[in-house]
Amino acid sequence: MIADLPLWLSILVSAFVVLGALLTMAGCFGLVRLKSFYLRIHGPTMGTSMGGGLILLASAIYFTLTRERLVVHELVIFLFVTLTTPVTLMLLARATLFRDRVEGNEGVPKRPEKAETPASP
Amino acid sequence: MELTLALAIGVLSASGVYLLLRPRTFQVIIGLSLVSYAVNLFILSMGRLRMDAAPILSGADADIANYADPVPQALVLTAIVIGFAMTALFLVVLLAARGLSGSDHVDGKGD
Amino acid sequence: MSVTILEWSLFAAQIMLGLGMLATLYRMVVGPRAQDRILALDALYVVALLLLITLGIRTNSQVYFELAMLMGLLGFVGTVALAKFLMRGEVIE
Amino acid sequence: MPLPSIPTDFALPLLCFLPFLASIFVLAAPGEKIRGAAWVTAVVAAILSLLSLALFPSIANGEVLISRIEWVPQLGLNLTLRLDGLAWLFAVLITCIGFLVVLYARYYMSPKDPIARFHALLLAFMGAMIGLVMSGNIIQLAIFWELTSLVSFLLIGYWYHRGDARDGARMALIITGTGGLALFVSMLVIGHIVGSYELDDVLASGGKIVESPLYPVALILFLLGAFTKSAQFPFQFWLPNAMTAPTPVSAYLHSATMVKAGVFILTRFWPVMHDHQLWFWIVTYTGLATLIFGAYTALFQRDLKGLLAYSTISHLGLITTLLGMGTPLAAVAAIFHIANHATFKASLFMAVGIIDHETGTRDVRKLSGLRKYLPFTATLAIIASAAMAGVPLLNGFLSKEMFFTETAEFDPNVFVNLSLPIGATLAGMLSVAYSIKFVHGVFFGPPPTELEKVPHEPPALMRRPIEILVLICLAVGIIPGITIAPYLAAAVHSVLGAETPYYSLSVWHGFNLPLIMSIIAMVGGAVIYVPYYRKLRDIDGVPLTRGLVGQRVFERILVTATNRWARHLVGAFGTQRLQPQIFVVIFLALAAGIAAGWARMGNLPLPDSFDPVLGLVWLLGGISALAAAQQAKFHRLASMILMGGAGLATCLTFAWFSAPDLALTQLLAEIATTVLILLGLRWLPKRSPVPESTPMAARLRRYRDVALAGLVGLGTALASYAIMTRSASEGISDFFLANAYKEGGGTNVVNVMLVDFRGFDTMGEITVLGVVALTVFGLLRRFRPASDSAERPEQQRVLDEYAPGSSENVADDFLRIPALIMNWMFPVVVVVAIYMLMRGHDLPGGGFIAGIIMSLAFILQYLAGGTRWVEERLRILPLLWIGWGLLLALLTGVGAMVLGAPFLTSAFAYADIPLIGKVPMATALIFDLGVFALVVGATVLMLIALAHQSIRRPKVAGSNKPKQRVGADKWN
Amino acid sequence: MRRLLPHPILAGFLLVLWLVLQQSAGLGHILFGGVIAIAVSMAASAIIPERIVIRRPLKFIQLIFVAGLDIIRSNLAVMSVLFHPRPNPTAGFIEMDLTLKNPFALAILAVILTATPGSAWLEYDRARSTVLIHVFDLVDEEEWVATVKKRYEALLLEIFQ
Amino acid sequence: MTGMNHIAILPILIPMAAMVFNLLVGDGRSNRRIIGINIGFSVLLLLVSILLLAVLAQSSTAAAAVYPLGNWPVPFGIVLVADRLAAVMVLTTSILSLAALIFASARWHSRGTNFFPLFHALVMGLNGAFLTGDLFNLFVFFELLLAASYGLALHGGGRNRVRAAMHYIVINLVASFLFLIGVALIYGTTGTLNMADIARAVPHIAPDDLGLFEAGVAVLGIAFLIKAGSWPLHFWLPNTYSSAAPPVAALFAIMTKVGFYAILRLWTLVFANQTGPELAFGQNVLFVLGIATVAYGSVGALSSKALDRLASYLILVSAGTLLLAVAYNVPGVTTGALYYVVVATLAAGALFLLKDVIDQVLPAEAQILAVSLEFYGDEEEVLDEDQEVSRSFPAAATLLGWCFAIAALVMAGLPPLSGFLSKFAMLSAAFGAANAPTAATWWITGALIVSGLFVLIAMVRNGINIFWTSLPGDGGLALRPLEVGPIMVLLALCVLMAVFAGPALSYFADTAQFIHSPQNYIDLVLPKGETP
Ligand code: NA
Ligand code: NA
Repeated sequence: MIADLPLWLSILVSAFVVLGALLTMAGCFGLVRLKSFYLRIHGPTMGTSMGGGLILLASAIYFTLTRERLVVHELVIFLFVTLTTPVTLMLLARATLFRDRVEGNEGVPKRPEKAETPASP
Repeated sequence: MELTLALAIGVLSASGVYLLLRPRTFQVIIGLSLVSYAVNLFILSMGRLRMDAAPILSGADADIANYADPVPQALVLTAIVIGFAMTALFLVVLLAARGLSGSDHVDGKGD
Repeated sequence: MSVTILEWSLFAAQIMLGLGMLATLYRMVVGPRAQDRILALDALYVVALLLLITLGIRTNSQVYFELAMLMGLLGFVGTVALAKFLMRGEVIE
Repeated sequence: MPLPSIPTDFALPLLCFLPFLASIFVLAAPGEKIRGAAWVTAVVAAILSLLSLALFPSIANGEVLISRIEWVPQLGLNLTLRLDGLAWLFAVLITCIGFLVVLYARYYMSPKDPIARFHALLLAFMGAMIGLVMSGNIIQLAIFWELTSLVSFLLIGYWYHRGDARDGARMALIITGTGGLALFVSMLVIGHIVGSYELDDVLASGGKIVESPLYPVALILFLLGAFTKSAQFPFQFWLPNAMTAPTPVSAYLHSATMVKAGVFILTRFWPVMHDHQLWFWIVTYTGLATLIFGAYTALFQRDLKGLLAYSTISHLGLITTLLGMGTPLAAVAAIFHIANHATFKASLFMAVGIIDHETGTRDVRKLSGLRKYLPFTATLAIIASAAMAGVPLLNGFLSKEMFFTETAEFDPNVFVNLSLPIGATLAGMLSVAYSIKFVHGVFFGPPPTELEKVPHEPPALMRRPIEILVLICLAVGIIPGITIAPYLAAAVHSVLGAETPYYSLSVWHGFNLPLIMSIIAMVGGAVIYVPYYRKLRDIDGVPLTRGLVGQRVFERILVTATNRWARHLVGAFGTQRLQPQIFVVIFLALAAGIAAGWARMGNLPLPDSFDPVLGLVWLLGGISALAAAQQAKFHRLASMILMGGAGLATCLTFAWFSAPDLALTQLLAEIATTVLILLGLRWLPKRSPVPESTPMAARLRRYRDVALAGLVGLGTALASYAIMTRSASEGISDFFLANAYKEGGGTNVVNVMLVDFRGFDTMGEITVLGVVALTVFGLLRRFRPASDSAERPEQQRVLDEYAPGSSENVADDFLRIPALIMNWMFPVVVVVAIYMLMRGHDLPGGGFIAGIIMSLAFILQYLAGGTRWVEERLRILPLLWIGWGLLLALLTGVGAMVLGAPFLTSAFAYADIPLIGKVPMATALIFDLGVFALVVGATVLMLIALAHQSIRRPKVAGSNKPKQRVGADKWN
Repeated sequence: MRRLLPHPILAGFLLVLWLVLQQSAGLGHILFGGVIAIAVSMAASAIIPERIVIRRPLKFIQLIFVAGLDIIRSNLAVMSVLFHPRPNPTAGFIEMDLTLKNPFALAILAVILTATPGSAWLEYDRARSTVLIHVFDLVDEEEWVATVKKRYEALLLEIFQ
Repeated sequence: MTGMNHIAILPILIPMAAMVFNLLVGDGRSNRRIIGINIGFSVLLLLVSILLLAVLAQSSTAAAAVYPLGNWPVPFGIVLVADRLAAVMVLTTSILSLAALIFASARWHSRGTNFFPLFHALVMGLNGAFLTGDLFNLFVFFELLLAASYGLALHGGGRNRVRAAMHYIVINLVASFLFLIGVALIYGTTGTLNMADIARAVPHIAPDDLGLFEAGVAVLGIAFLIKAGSWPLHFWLPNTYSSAAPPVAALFAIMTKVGFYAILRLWTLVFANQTGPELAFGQNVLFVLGIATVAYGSVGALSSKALDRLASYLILVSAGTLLLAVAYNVPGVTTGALYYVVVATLAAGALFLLKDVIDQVLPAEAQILAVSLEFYGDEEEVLDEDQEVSRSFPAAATLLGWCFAIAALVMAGLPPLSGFLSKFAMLSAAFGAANAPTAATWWITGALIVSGLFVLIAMVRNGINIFWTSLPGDGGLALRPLEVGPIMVLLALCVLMAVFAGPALSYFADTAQFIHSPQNYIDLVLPKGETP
C-alpha cells in the first residue's frame, strides 16, 4: 500500500508524476498527430527526457522518504534511457533518410557529394 | 482484473492458434510466440491473481499469506526459457528447410 | 489525504501512460513505413518503463525497479536490430 | 519292436527338437557341401523314423505319452509333448516319408542348388510338423501350425530367382498364415470355454465346447484354419501354385504331411467339436465340394504336378467329407485314408520328379510312351496311380470303399442321402479318369518326340523310396489285417476312445452298394477318358470353372489392396501436410477439453474488480496480437513489432501480478527472440503484397481456422477465468513460502525453487537449452541458403547502385556514433548481469536472467561492429560455456551425493569474512552460476551461429541438382 | 598500472554503478565492486581500445547542466506545439560543420541533441566533418547553429581536445 | 539414505555426465578413444539399469526406489520413483541405446556435429521421463528428450530430414503447449504437481472444479497421445522416423513408448482406482483410438514399399496395440502389454538398423546413398578416414535374412517368438477377464490378429523384394561387425525373451499388479502420516 507522506511532499510527488505522464503522453500523441516521420521522431524523446525524468524523480523522492535512506536507483534508469534512446533514433533516422533518398522522395536533403576519401578509419 | 487477464489469454491464444494454422513458416513462428505468451499467462493465472505480493520474503518470519503462489511462477520461468529455445530451433529449421526446398511454405511447396 | 492524492494522481498518470501506449500502438499498426512502427515500439518500451515506475510507487514496492532498469538498458537492443535490418537488410554483418 | 523302452521325457523332446537342432547345425556348418548336408539330414530322419516306430509299443494300448516342459506356466502355455495313436500315426508318416524324401532328394537336387538351405529347411519343417502333431497344448499347436506355414513358405520359395516360386510361396504363406491366425483365435476361445489350453483338458471337456454360445465363433475360426491348410474349397488355389517348389518338397509337404495338418486337427478335435449341425453342414459339404472340384480340375491339368496337386485337393476333400459326417466309422475311414493317401501320393510325386528329371518336362502333351525308357519307374507309377484311382488290392481301394460305404449308409435326410453318394461316385469317376490320363498319357502311346534328351532310368537309389512306398500300398491293400490294422486301431482309438466302432479292413465285403459305386466309378472313369483323351491332353484350362481362377482373384486383391486401397486409405485418413495436422491436434485438444470439462464447469461469478490501467495495457496487447496475426503474411517486420507489443503487455502483466522474475525473463527472452528472428528474416524470401483475390477454398479454410482459433481462445479464457475466480485448494505452495528462507537460505522464493526446491527441473531445462543450441549449431554448420537469398541483402545492393563502391563506408558512417555508444554499453551491461546474478537468491534475478543479459551484451557488440570486428577482439567459446555450465550444475548435485545426501541437496551458511561481514554462501549459488554459464553459452551460440551465415556467403542449395536415382524403382 | 587499469574512468564509473545498484556503500560492496569494475573494464578494453581522457572535469558538469536546462526548455516548447489543435511546426533540416573530431565527444553531442526533444542527429559525414540535424521548430537556422556551436561544441572541445 | 538408493538417479546422471564429457572434450568425431568412452558410458548405464531391475526383482512386489531430490520432503520437492515399470522402461532404453550407439559409431556419428552429446541427452530425457514422479518434471524431461530428438532427427541433414523434422518440431511444440495447459489446470485444481499427490487429491477436488480438472487431464492426454503416436495425432511419425538416420530412428523406437508410459502411469494412478463417473474416464476414447491406430498402422504398413517406412508404420501398429492394452484396464492385459513394449521396441529398433545394413549391400541403393551424400552432405567433412572397415562375410545374406525374419516375426506377432507370446498374453488375459468375452474383447482380438496379418503381408512383400529379388547372391556381402553386431544382439534378446517368457512374464505380472493397485504407489511415495 502507498505510504503516508507529508501532504506537501505527496503533492510534489503527485505533480511530478502527473506532469511526467502528461509529457510522455504528449510525446506519444505526437507519434499519432505529426505528419512526417522526421517530425514524429521528436515525440518519444519527451518521454525519455523530461517526462521520464520527472516520474523517476518522483519515485526517487518517494522511496527516499519512505525507506528513510537515499534511493538513487532512478538515476541509473535515467542514464540508461538517455544513452540508449538516441542510438535507435539515430539509426532509424539514418535508415529513413537513406530510404527516402533512394526512393527520391520530396523534402529530403540530398546526399552530400563525396569530396575526398575519408582520412583514417 | 480476472476478466482482463482471461480475455488477454483468449485473444493471445486465438491469434496464435490462427497463425499456427497458416501455411507460411514465418506465420507459424509468430504464432508459436503468441501461443507461448498465452500459455505462460494461463499458467500464472492458475496461482490466482495477487497484486503487490511478489514472493520475495521480507524477513524470516513473514506471513506466508501475504505472498503470491510461487509455484506457477517457477513453472512459467521454465516454460519461457524452453519456449525461447524452441523458437530459436524452429527458426533455424525453417531456414534450413527453406534453403533446401526454396520455399517458405510449411510443406515445402512452391510459392 | 496525502495517500488519496497520491493514489489518484498515480491513477491519472497510469491512465495517461496507458493512453500514450495506445498512441504508440496506433503507429505500430498503421505505419505507414517500417521506421514508424519501430519508432513506436521504441517509445512503447519507454512508456512501459515509466508505467512500471508508477506501479512501484503505487504498490510501494521496489521489486519492479530492475525490470524498469533492464527495459531502459536493453529495450533498445530489439529496436536497434530492427533499425539495422531496415537499413542493411541484415542484423549482424 | 524289440527295442528297450525309452524314457518319455527324453524320447518326445528328442523327436520334436532334434530336427530343429540338426537344422541349425546344417545351416551353420561351413560350406555348401551337398554330401554333408544330405547325410546329416538322412541320418537324423532315420533316427527319428526308428524312434517313432520304436515308440509304438508304448502307445499301442491306448496309452498317452506326455512330456511337459514349463514355458509360460502362468498363462497356461507349456510345451506339452503328447503322443497318442493319432499323433503316432502322423509322426511315423512325417518321419518315414521324410526319410524317403531325403534319400530321393539326394539324387534329385542339382549340385548347383544351395543344398544346405534345402536340408536345413526340410529338417525344420519336419520338426515343426512333429511338434504340431505332438502338441499337447492347443496354443503350442497353433504355434507349430504357424511354423509349418513359415517353413513351407521358404521351401516353396526355394528357387526364389523364379518369379512363380516367389508368388507361389507368398500366396501359400498368406493363405495358410491367415488360417493359422484364425486357428490361434479359435484356440483362445476354446481355451476360454474349457478353462485350459491343455489338450487333455480340452479332449476331456465333453460337450462343453459344442454347448457353449461361443461355439459358432470357435468353429468358424477353427475351420478357417483347417480348410486353408488342407486346401479346401474355396481356399484350394494356393496348393497348385505351391508346386513351384522342388518336387521332393511337393512330395513331402503337399501330399504327405503339411496339407494333412488341416485334416489332422479336424480329427484331433473331432471328439469334442463334431456333435453339432453347424459342423456337419459346413465340413461335409466343403469336403464334398472340394472332392469334386479337385477331381474335376485335375482331369484338365497338363502339368503332371498340377494334376497331382488337384488330386491331392480332391482326396483331402474326401477326408474332410468323412470327418464332417460325424459318425465314428466315417472317422475311422478318414484316418485310414490319411495314411493311404500319403503313401501313394508321395510315391507319385517322386515318380513325376524322376520324369521331370529325366525328360526335362512335366507337360503331359510332350510326354508319351515313356514305359520303354523308364520301365521300372513306369511300373511303380502305374501301381501308385491305381491306388489313387481306388483299384482293388491296393490301399486306396480299402479306404475309398469305406468312404463309399459311409456315404451310402449315412441317412439323416433326403438331400444328404442323395447328394453324398452321388457326389462320391462322381468324384470317383473323375479320379479314375485323371489317373488313367496320368498313366496313359505318360507311359503309353508312341515314343516322345519333343524331348530335348533321351530319358534313362534314374539311379536305383533314387527309385528306392518309391519302391518302398509302392510296396506299402500293395501290402496294405492286400493284407491290411496284418500290416496296418494295429497301427490304425491305435490311431482310431486315440480319437474315438470308447466310441470306437467295429470296423473291418477286409478286402471283400460282398457285393453291396459301395462295390457298385466303385464299379460305376471305374467304368465311368474309363468312359470319360477314352473318347476324349486327345482333347483332355490338349485342352487349355478347365471348362466351366475357367473364370474361377482363385489365384488370379487373390493376386488382384492383394495387389489392389496393398497398392491402391492401402494407399488410398492412408491418404484418406492421414496427411503429409502440416496444416491439417495442426488443425487436427488443436481441434482434438479443444474437443477433449470441452468434452471432459464442459458439463461440470461450475459457476462463473461476475468479476469483482477491474483495473482500467491493466485494461489499457491489454487493449494494447490484444490489438497487437490480433494485428500481428493479420500482418504476419505480408508485413513480417510489422508483425514482429506488433508481437513485441503483445510481449511487452505480457511482461507488464507478470509485473502487475507479483511475478517480477517472470517479467524480467519475459522481457529478456523477448528481446533475444526479436534479434534471433531478425537474423533469420534475412534468409526468408521477399514478400510483396499480392492482390486480394483469394480463391474460395482458401477463404473458407481461413474462416474455419478463425472459428477454431476463436473457440480455442474462448476455451482458454473460460478455463482461466473459472480458476482465477475460485479459491485455491490447499496445495504445496505454502511449503515453499514457509521454507524458502529457513531451509533454502534465500528470500526470492521463485529463485529458491528454481535452484533448490525444484533444481532438478532447472537442471533438465538448462540441458534442453544446451541441446537446442547444439542442434542449431549443427544445423547451421551445413546451412545452404535458398538461391534467392544468397545474394547480399537488397538494401546493400541498392546502396551500391546508388553510391557505387561506398557501401562499406556508408555502413561505417551509418553506425559510427551509435556503435561507439553500444561498445561503451558492454561493460555496463556486464556489470548489470553480474549484479542480477548475485542477487538472484534473494531478489528478482538469477542465473537465467543474468545469462540472457550477458549474452545480450555480446550480441550488442556484434550488432555494433559486425562479426569479424567482434571476433578479432573477443574470443567467445560458447560450447565450453555450455559444457562448464552443465558440469557445474552436475557437480553441485553430485557433491551432495558424495556427502551421502540425495542428488542436489543444498547447503548454505553465512561465512564471516573480515572487513566485509556475513556473506551468504549457498551451494545453490554455484548451481545458479552453472545456469548462468549455460544460458550465456547457449544463447550466444544460437545467435552467433546464425549471424555467421552472413559472412559465410555459403554455397546455394540446389545449385547442383541431385542425380537420377539409379535403380530406385527396382528397390521399391 | 595501465595494464591493470586500462580504463580508469570506466572502472570508476562501473564501481559507482555497482554501488548504486547495491544501494549500499559498505566495505564489502566497495571491495567486491572494485574487483568487478576492474575485471570488467579489463575485459572491455578489447572492444574499447582508445582510452578516454577528460581534461576538464568541471566543464563536464557544466555541460550536463546546460544540456539539462535545454532539455527542459525544449520539452515545454514541443509540448506546447503538440497540444495545439493543429500542430504545425516549422521543421527543417540543418547541415552544420563541426570542428569537433573526437569520436567520444561527437557521441556525447549526438546524444544530447537527440535526447533533446526538438532536435535529432541524423547523419554525420566524416569526410567533410558535417552533420545533418533535423529541428522540430526551426525559426532561425543561423541562430540555432550558433547556439549549438557555442553552448555544446565549445564545451566539448575544451573537455576532450 | 544409503548409497544403494542413489541407483534411482544414476540412469539420469550417467548420460548427463556423458553429455558434459563430450561438450568439454569437443566434437571428437574421428577420435576412436572418445568414441570408446562414449560407448563406455552407455555400457555403464546398461549395467546400472540391470542392477536397478535386479534389485527390484529381488524385493517385494510393492517395492520401488523413491528418491527425493535435494532431500526435500515429498510432495514438495521433486521425487524419482523407480518402480518395476520404470525399471523395465529404463532397461529397455539402455539396451536399445547401447545398440544404437555402437551401430552409430561405425559411421553414422560422423555425419553431423555433436552426435554423441545429443544422443546421450535423448537417453537422459527418456530415463528421466520414466523415473520421475512429478508431473512438471515429466514435462521438463519430455522437452529434453524432444529437444534431443529434434537434433538427432536432423542429424545428417538433407531435404527430407529437415522437412520431416520441421513438421515433427511444430507438432511437438503444440503438444508441449497442451502439456503445459494440462499441467496448469491440474495444478490449478489440485494445488500439487506430484503424481501420487495428485492421485491422492482427486477425491478431494471441489465438485465445481472437477470439470476443469478433467479438462486438464484430457488436454494432457492429447499431448501424450501425440507422443504415443495415436491416430489421428501421429501424422508426423512415419516421415520423421523413416527419414531419420538409422541409429537415431532405432532409438526413436522407444519414444512413442514414452507416451504410452505416461498414459499408463497417470491413467492407472488417477482414474483406474476411482469410483463413479471418474472410473472409466476416457477409457472408451482411448480404446477407439487404439483400434484406429492399429488399423491405420496396418494399412500404412501394407502400403509401404520401403523398409524404413514400413518400420515406421510398425511403430504405429505397436503404439495402437499398447493404447488398446491400456484402455482394456485389466492387469493381465497390461502384463502382456509390458512384455510387448519391450520386444516390439527392441525389434523395431533392430529393423531400423537392419534397413541401413541392407541399404549398404543393395547395389542400387548404395549408389543412391553415395549420390545423396555428395549432394546433401557437408563437403568440409571427411567421412571415410575413421569409418569402421567393412568385411566380407560368406553367409552374410543368410545372416541378414535371419535377422529380417526374426524382426518380421516379432513385429507381426507370429509364432513362436516373443511378439506372438505378448499378443497371446494380452488376448488370453482379455478372454480371462471378468464377463469376457465382451465386445471389447473381440475388438482387441480382431485388432491384434488382423494387424498381425497385415504386417505379415507387408513384411513378406518387403522380404521378398529385398532378399529374393534385389540382394546379390550369397557370394560374400561386405558388412561391418559394429553394425551387424548390435542388430543380432537386439534380435537375440527378442528370442531370449521368448525362451524365458515365463520368468519375464511373471516379472511383468508383478509390475502390472503394482500399476493396477495405485494405492501402493501413493503409499510408497507419500508415506502415511506425512501427507499434507
Ligand atoms: Na530506449
Ligand atoms: Na531529440
